[in-house]
Amino acid sequence: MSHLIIDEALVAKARESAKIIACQVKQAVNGLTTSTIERASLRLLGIDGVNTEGVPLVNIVVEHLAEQNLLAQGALTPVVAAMDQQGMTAQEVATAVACGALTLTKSDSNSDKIKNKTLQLASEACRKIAANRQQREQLIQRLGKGPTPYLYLIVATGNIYEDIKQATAAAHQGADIIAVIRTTGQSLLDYVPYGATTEGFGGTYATQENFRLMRQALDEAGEAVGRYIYLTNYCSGLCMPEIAVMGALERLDMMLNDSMYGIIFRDINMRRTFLDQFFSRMVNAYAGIIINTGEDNYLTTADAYDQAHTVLASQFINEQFALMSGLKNEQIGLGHAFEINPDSEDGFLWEIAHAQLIRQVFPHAPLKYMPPTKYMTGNIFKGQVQDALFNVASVMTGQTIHLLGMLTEAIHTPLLQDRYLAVENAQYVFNTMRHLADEIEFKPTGRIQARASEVLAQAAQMLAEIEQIGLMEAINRKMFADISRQPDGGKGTTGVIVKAADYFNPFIDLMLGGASNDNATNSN
Amino acid sequence: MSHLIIDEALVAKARESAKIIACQVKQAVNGLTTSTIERASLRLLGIDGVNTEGVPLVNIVVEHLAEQNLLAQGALTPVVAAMDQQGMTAQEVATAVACGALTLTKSDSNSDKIKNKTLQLASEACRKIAANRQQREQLIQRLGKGPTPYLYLIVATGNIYEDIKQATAAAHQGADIIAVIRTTGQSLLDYVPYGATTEGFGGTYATQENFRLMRQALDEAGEAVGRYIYLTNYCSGLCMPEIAVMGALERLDMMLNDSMYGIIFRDINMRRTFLDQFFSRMVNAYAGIIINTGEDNYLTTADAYDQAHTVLASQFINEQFALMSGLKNEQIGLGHAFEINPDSEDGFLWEIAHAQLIRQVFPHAPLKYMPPTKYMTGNIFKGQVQDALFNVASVMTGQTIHLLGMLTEAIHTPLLQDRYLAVENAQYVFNTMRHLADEIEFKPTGRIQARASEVLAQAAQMLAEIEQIGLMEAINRKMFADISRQPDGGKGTTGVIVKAADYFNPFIDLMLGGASNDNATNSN
Amino acid sequence: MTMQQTATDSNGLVRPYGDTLNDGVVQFSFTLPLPHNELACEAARAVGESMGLSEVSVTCSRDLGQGFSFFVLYGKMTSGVDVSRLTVTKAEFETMKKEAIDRYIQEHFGRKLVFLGACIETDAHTVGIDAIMNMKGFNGHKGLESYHEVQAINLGAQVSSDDFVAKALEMKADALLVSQIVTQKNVHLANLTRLVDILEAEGVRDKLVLVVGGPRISHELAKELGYDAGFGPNTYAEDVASFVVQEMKRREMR
Amino acid sequence: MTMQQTATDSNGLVRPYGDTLNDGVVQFSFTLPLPHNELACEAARAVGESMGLSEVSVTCSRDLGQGFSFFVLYGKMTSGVDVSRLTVTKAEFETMKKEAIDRYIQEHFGRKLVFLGACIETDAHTVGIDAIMNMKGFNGHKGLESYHEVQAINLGAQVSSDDFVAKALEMKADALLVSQIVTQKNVHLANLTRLVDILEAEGVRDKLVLVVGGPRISHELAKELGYDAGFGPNTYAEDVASFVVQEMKRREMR
Ligand code: B12
Ligand code: B12
Ligand SMILES: Cc1ncc(COP(=O)(O)O)c(C=O)c1O
Ligand SMILES: Cc1ncc(COP(=O)(O)O)c(C=O)c1O
Repeated sequence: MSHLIIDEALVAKARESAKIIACQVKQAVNGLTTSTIERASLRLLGIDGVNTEGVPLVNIVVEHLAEQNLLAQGALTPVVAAMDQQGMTAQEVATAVACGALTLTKSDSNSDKIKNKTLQLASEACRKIAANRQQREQLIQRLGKGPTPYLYLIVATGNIYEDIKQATAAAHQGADIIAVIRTTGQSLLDYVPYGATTEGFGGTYATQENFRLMRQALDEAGEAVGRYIYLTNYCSGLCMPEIAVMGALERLDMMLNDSMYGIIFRDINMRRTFLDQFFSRMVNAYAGIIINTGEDNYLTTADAYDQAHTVLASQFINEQFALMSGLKNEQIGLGHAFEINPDSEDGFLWEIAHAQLIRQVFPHAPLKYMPPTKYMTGNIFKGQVQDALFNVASVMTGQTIHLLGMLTEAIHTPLLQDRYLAVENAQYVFNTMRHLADEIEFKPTGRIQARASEVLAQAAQMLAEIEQIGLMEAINRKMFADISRQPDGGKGTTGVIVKAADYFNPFIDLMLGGASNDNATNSN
Repeated sequence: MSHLIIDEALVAKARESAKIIACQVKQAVNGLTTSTIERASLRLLGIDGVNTEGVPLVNIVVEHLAEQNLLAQGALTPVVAAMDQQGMTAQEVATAVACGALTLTKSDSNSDKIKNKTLQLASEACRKIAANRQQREQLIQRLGKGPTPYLYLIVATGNIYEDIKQATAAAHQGADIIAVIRTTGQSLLDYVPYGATTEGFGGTYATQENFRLMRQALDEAGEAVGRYIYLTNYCSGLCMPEIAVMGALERLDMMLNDSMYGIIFRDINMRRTFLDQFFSRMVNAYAGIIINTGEDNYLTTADAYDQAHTVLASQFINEQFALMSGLKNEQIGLGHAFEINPDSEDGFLWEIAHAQLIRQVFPHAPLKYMPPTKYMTGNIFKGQVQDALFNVASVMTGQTIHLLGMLTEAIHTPLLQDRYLAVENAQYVFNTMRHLADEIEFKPTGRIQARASEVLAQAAQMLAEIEQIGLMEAINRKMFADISRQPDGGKGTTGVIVKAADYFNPFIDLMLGGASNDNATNSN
Repeated sequence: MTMQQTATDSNGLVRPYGDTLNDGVVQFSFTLPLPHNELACEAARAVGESMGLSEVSVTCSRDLGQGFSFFVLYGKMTSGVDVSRLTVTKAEFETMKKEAIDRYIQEHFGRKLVFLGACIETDAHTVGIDAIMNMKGFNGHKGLESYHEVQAINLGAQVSSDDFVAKALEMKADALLVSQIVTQKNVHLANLTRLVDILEAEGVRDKLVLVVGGPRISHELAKELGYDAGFGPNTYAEDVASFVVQEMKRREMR
Repeated sequence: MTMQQTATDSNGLVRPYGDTLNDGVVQFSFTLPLPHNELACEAARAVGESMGLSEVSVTCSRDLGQGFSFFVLYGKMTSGVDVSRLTVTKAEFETMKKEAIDRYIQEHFGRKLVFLGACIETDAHTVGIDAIMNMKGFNGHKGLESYHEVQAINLGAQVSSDDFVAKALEMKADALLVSQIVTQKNVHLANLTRLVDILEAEGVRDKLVLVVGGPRISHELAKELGYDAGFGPNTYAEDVASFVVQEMKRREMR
C-alpha cells in the first residue's frame, strides 16, 4: 500500500477531542428515552403487526402507555406485567390493548418478579439475534465473499418484487452488497409501515416483511453465485431503533446509521437523534451489522474541496459514538465521497489525498466510498468516465465498501442496464489496476501529501473548537454541510421522554456487553 | 516527472545495434532509385496534373523515360534538357510528352549546363518548401498551440468536404491535430490521384488538392480558436516520396511515415520501401514535418504484452533511419499503443511500464500514443472506460501526440458525436490529473519497474540478433508483427531501378543539408 | 451560418447526422425481458425497425441474467422532422440584473415583495431552491436573500402543500417558488397538482405568482399544471425574479 | 425460466425494460445539423416522438460547433414486438470438433479438401481470416492449417476477386473463404457481389462452397448475396469447417 506521512500525534489529539465531544452529548441526553426506543424494545419482545387502520401495534401500545403516564418507566415492564397477569403473549397483550379490551396499569410492573421475567424475555430475544449473527458467519465461511473494494449496488424501484428481480440480477452480475433504497419521506414517518409493499417513490418502504423477502432472495442468489451477498438498508430517520431491531431480526448485514444525518438532512430533533442513534447502534453492534455513516451527504450541499475537513471531523465523531454503542472498528463503515468539481484542475489529486488520508487515519474501518453524484449530468457518456476515475481512486487508495456510480445518476434511479454497466466499469478498472496501490508512492514533497496534511490539521482544529462549544452548538453554527439546526427545534421532539427513577430496560445491559463470542463480528 | 530506473548502458548498446542495422540496409540499397522517387523529383520541378484518362503526368513522363532507357540517369536531367531546348516549363514538357508531341532524348542531358540548370530549379523548389516551413513557425509563434498531450483526431468520411466540416468542428471542440485518414487501398496505387475527391472507403484519397483544401480550412479554424491546428496525412504505401513532396508543398505538419510498415502490412517490396522511406523522410525533414511511425500496428496482429519488446526494437531502428534522413529528434514521433487485453489482471500496470520506458528511452521524441482498438467492442459504454484509462496512462507518462480513442472503434469510422465525446473524455482526464505524473513514483522493487527492465533487455537482445542476420532476414523470420515477408517479394518491385553512373539528382544534397535555419524544426 | 435552411433533406426535413448530411444515424440502447440468445437479438433488431429505423445493427448484446438481455444498436432514421412546424414555449420575460430588479420593484411596487419558497411534499432536495433563494446563490449568482427589495423566505424541504399555503397567507406572499426534484413515477405531477388545487380551493391562486422549478421541469409542463412559469436546470435567482416582477406588472398586481 | 411467456404485455408483445415490466424505456443519442438552441432541443424531442416514443426527455444537449448539436435522450416505447413472429436464419449445420471433422472428411470424401481464403478487394484486414485459417488460430481454437485433411491456403489481404477466382480454378478449391471487415459506405456489398458475379460468369459457382465472414456479416446477409453461409464475430475454424464438409455432403460433392 502506498503511504502518506501522517502526523500521528495530531490524529491522537483529534480523536481525543471527538471522544470528549461524544461524552458531552451522552451526558446531555442521559435520563432520556424516546417513543421509538420503547417501540423498538416492544418489537424485541415480539410485538408486530398493525391494526385495521394500519397503525403498528407497538405505536398503539406506546401511545396507550403515554396516556396512562406509564411510559416514563419504560414500555417493557407494564406489558410484561400484563402478560404475566393475563397469561398472554406480548402480541396478545398488544392486540387486546389495540381493540380496547385491555388497559395497561402500573400494578406490580416494577416488582423484581416482573423485572426478572422481562430480563428473561429480553435475553431470549438476544439469543434470536445472536443466532442470526452466527448463521451469517457460517454462510460467509461456506460461501466466501468477493475481494475488496466490495461492489455495492442500490435497488430503488419502489416495488419489492421488482427490487428482488433487479437485486438478483445484480448479484449475478457481480454485486457483493445490495442496498434497498427507501422511499422518499419514510424517514419522517414516526412509525414503520407493515408488510410487503409495491408502491414507493425513489425507493421502497423499509418494512420487516420487505427485509425478509429480500434476505431470502439474496441468500438464494448467494448460493447460486457462490458468494455471500450482503443486504443493506437505512437505519435512519424517526424510527432508527425499530429499524435496527428489524434488521437484526431479518439478518441484514449493513445499515446506514449516522449520528447526525437525521438532524442535518431531515431536521429531526437533536436529542431524539442522539438517543435513537445510540440505541440503534447498540442493536447493530450486537447483531454484527456494519454501519455506514453519512458524511458523503455533506458534500452534496457543501463543497467537497473547501469542506473536506468537516468530513474527517465528522468521521472522528461518528467513530466515537459508534465505539460507545459497542461497535467494533471493523463494523464502522465511515462514509466519504468523490464529489470534487470535475472541472477543477488537479481535482483528482485532491480526491486521492482525501481518500488516502482517511484510509490511513481509520486503518481498520470498512470505509464506504460514494461515487460522484452532484456533478453528474444528463451526459451519460461523460458520466461513465467520471465513474471510471472514481473507480480508479478507490482501488488506488484501498477503499472497502465501493458504491457503484451510475452513468444515469442525474436522470433516474438506476435501470437494470445502468447497474450492469456500472459493475462492468468497476470490475474492469479494479482488475486491470489490481496492484497499482502497491506500485506507487506519493512524493513526500508533493501536492497530494501537502493537501492531506492540510485537511488533517483543519479537522483537528475544528474538533478542538467543537470541544469548546459543544456539538449541538456546532451544528447550530452550520459547521457541517452548511446547514444550521437549533438544539430544541426539529421533528420528533415530542417523542423525547424523561425517564422515571424506576425506568427499566434490560436490553442495554444485555447488548452493550456484546454478543457471546466477541470476535464474531461481521468483519472484513 | 516520475522515473523508472533505466540501464543506460543497455540503451546505448541497443541504439548502437540499431545504427549498424540501418547502415547495413543503406548499403544494400545504395545505387538504386525508384519510379516514385523520380516522380517525386519531377513534382518538385513543378509537374502536376493528369491526362484525359486521369493518369498523372509524372507517371507518364517516368514511364516514357523508362521506355527510352533514360530513367537510370534520373528523370530530372532529360526533362530539364527538354525545357532548355524547347524553352518550355517542366509542366509544358510533361504535357507535350503526354500527348506524344515530344520525345525525351539523352542529348546533352548530363552536360554541366543542364546539371546547373537542374540544380537551380531544384533549389527554387527547396526555397518554396523552406517558405512553407517558415510560415508554419510564424503561425505557431502568433497563434500558439495547445498543451501536451496534443489531442489528435482523425476524419475519414471519404468526402473531403465532409471531412472539412468535421475537422473544423473537431478543432472547435479542442483538437490540436487533425489526420485525414486515407481511403482503403490507396497505399497500393502506384500513382497519386488528382484533384478534390468525394468518394472514398474508410477514408479520403490523399491528393494535393485535398491537402490544400484541408490546410486552408484548418488555418481558418486555427485563427478562430486561437491555436495552430496541425494537419496530418499518410506518407506511406507505393508513393511515399511523392506524398512527402505534396505534404511539403501544402504545409502539412505531420506525416505517418514508417520504415517498415509498407513491407509488413502492405506487402510492398523491401528495397522499394527502404529507398522510398529514405527519400520521403528527407523531404519531411527539410519541410520541418514531424513523422509518426507505425509500431502501434504490430500490436493489432501480435500480442501487446508478449511482443512489447518488438515495438521498442523497431523504434530504435526507425529512429536511426530517421536520423540518417536528416530528421531531428524533435521530428521523430515514434508510435506505440495501449493494446493489452483489458481482461488481463494488472494489465494497466504493464501499459504504464511500456509507456514510461519508451518516454525515458526517447526523451526528445514527440511520442505518438495510440488508443485501444483491437479489444474495443460494440459495447460503447465499456469503450468509454477503456479510452478513459488510456487517457490516464497517457497523462501519467507524459506522452506527446495523443490519438483520441473512439467509443465506437469496433463499429464505424468516427461520427461527429463520437469525436466530441472522445475530446470531452480526454480533456476531463488530462485536466483533473494535470500534475499526477509529478506526484507519483514507481516502487524500485515493484512490478512496473521489473516489467520495464525486462522489455528493455528483450529489445536489446533482439537488436543484437538482427545485427547478425540483417533486417531483411529478420522481417523474413516474422520478427515484427508475427508477419513474414521475403526480401525479393512484394508489390512494386518493378519500380526499383539501378542507377547509372551519370545518375543526377540534386535534391538529396540540397535537402539532406537541412533547411537554412536549422533550429527551425516544427518541434515541441 | 443558418443551418436550418441548408441542413435539410429534399423534403425540407431535418434528420440525425452521423458523418454525412441526412444519413440519419441514431445510437440507442435498451434491455429486453428475454433470455440472451439469437432470438433476443432478432427482437432487439425488430424494436429498432418498429421505431422506423433502417439498417438496424445490434453492435452489442449482453446477458443480464434472470432472463434479461441488454443491447446497443445503431440504425438510420428514414423520415425526418419539420423544424419549421416546431414551436418553443418559454416564459415571456427578459432577464434583468440584480440591481435593475431592485430598481424595478421600487418603481412599480414601491414596497418589498415577499417570495416564499419550498421543496414540497416528500421531496427533500433543498440544493436547488437554496441555490435560488439563499444569500450564497449558485455559480456566483447571488440568491434572492441578497435582494434589497425582496423578502425571501425559504421553508426548505418536505413542506406539505397545506403548510406551504398557510404560510403564504400568513406572510401575504407575492410569489410562491416551488421546487420539485424527484420525478420517479411522476410523483412531482401529483405534488404540484395538489398544491394548485389547494390554492384554488383557498381562492388565492390568482392573487400570487406561482412558479416551479427543477431539473426536469419545463415551462410547457408548468403551464399545463396551472403554474405561471417553469424553470429548468441552470436557472439563477435573477431569472425567476425577473419573471415574477414583470408578471406582477403585467397582471397589474400592487 | 422461459421469459417469452411471462415477459410480455397484454397484447403478448415484448417491450424494452427499464425498471418495470413493459415500461418501454429506451436510451438514444444522435446529432442534428442544427445550431444549439431551444429549437434544436425541440427538434430532438420531435425525432424521439417520430420514432413512436412517449415521455421523450432530452437529458443532455451539447453544441458541437459548425451548426451541429448533440443530444442524449430517454423515452418510452409504447408499442412492442411480437417475438412469436420472429425467425432466426442461421446456417444449417452442427459444429464438430477438429478430429471429428478430419474423420468426416476421410469417410465421406477420402481425400484432402482444398480451402482457399482471402480478404478481398481493398480490404486489408487479415486478422480475421488468419484467425480462421492460420495454424495459430484464435482464442485457443487452432486454425484450418492444423487440420490433417484440409489443405488451407490463405491468400491474405487485398486480393482482387479476379486473382482469387483464378487461384481457385488453379487449385481446384472445394471451398472459398472470403473475409470482409470494412463496411463503410457498404463497400463490402459491392465487393462480395462482384466476386459472385465472376464465379457465375466462370460457371463455377455451384462447383464449390462459398462462405463469407466478418464482424458485420450475418448468415441472412450472406444468403441474400448468393453465398452459402455467413459467419460473424467469434467464429472459429471448426465452425466454418463443419459447415463446409456438411454442405459438401448435402450437395453430394465428391
Ligand atoms: C444532492 C442529492 C441528494 C441529497 C439532497 C441533499 C439536499 N439537502 O438537497 C441527498 C443525499 C439527501 C439525496 C437524497 C435522496 N435522493 Co437525491 N440526489 C441528489 C443529486 C446527487 C444532486 C441534486 C442537486 O443538488 N443538484 C444541484 C442543484 C443546484 O440542481 P437542481 O436541483 O436541478 O436545481 C437547479 C434547477 O433545477 C433549478 N431549480 C430547482 N428547484 C427550483 C425551484 C425554483 C422555484 C426555481 C425557479 C428553480 C429551481 O435551479 C437550480 C439551480 O440552477 C441528484 C442527482 C443529480 N446529479 O442530479 C440526486 C437525485 C435527485 N436524488 C434522487 C433520489 C431518488 C433521492 C432519494 C429519494 C433516494 C433515497 N431514497 O435515498 C433520497 C431521498 C430524498 C428525498 N426524500 O427526496 C434521484 C431522483 C430520481 C428521480 N428522477 O426521481 C436523483 C436524480 C439521483 C438518482 N439518479 O437516483 N439526494
Ligand atoms: C486491426 C485493425 C486494423 C489493422 C489491420 C491489420 C491486419 N493486418 O489485419 C490496421 C491498423 C492495418 C488497420 C487499418 C485500417 N483500418 Co482497421 N481496424 C482494425 C481493428 C482495430 C481490429 C480488427 C481485428 O483485427 N479484429 C479482430 C478479428 C479477430 O476479428 P474479426 O476481424 O471480426 O474476425 C472474426 C470474425 O469476424 C470472423 N471472420 C472474419 N473474417 C472471416 C472470414 C471467414 C471466411 C469466416 C468464416 C469468419 C471470418 O472470424 C474472426 C474470428 O472470430 C478494427 C476495429 C475493431 N476493434 O474491430 C479496425 C477497423 C476494422 N478498421 C477500420 C478502418 C476504416 C481501417 C482503415 C481503412 C483506416 C485507414 N484508412 O487507415 C485502414 C486501412 C485498412 C484497409 N485498407 O482495409 C474500421 C472499419 C470501419 C467500417 N465499419 O467500415 C474499423 C472498424 C475501425 C474504425 N472504427 O474505424 N486496421
Ligand atoms: C445515514 C443516511 N441515512 C439515510 C439516508 C437516506 O435518506 P432518507 O433519510 O430519505 O432515508 C442517507 C442518504 O443516502 C444516509 O446517508
Ligand atoms: C505508418 C502507417 N502508414 C499507413 C497507415 C494506414 O494504412 P494504409 O497503408 O492503408 O494507408 C498506417 C496505419 O494506420 C500507418 O501506421
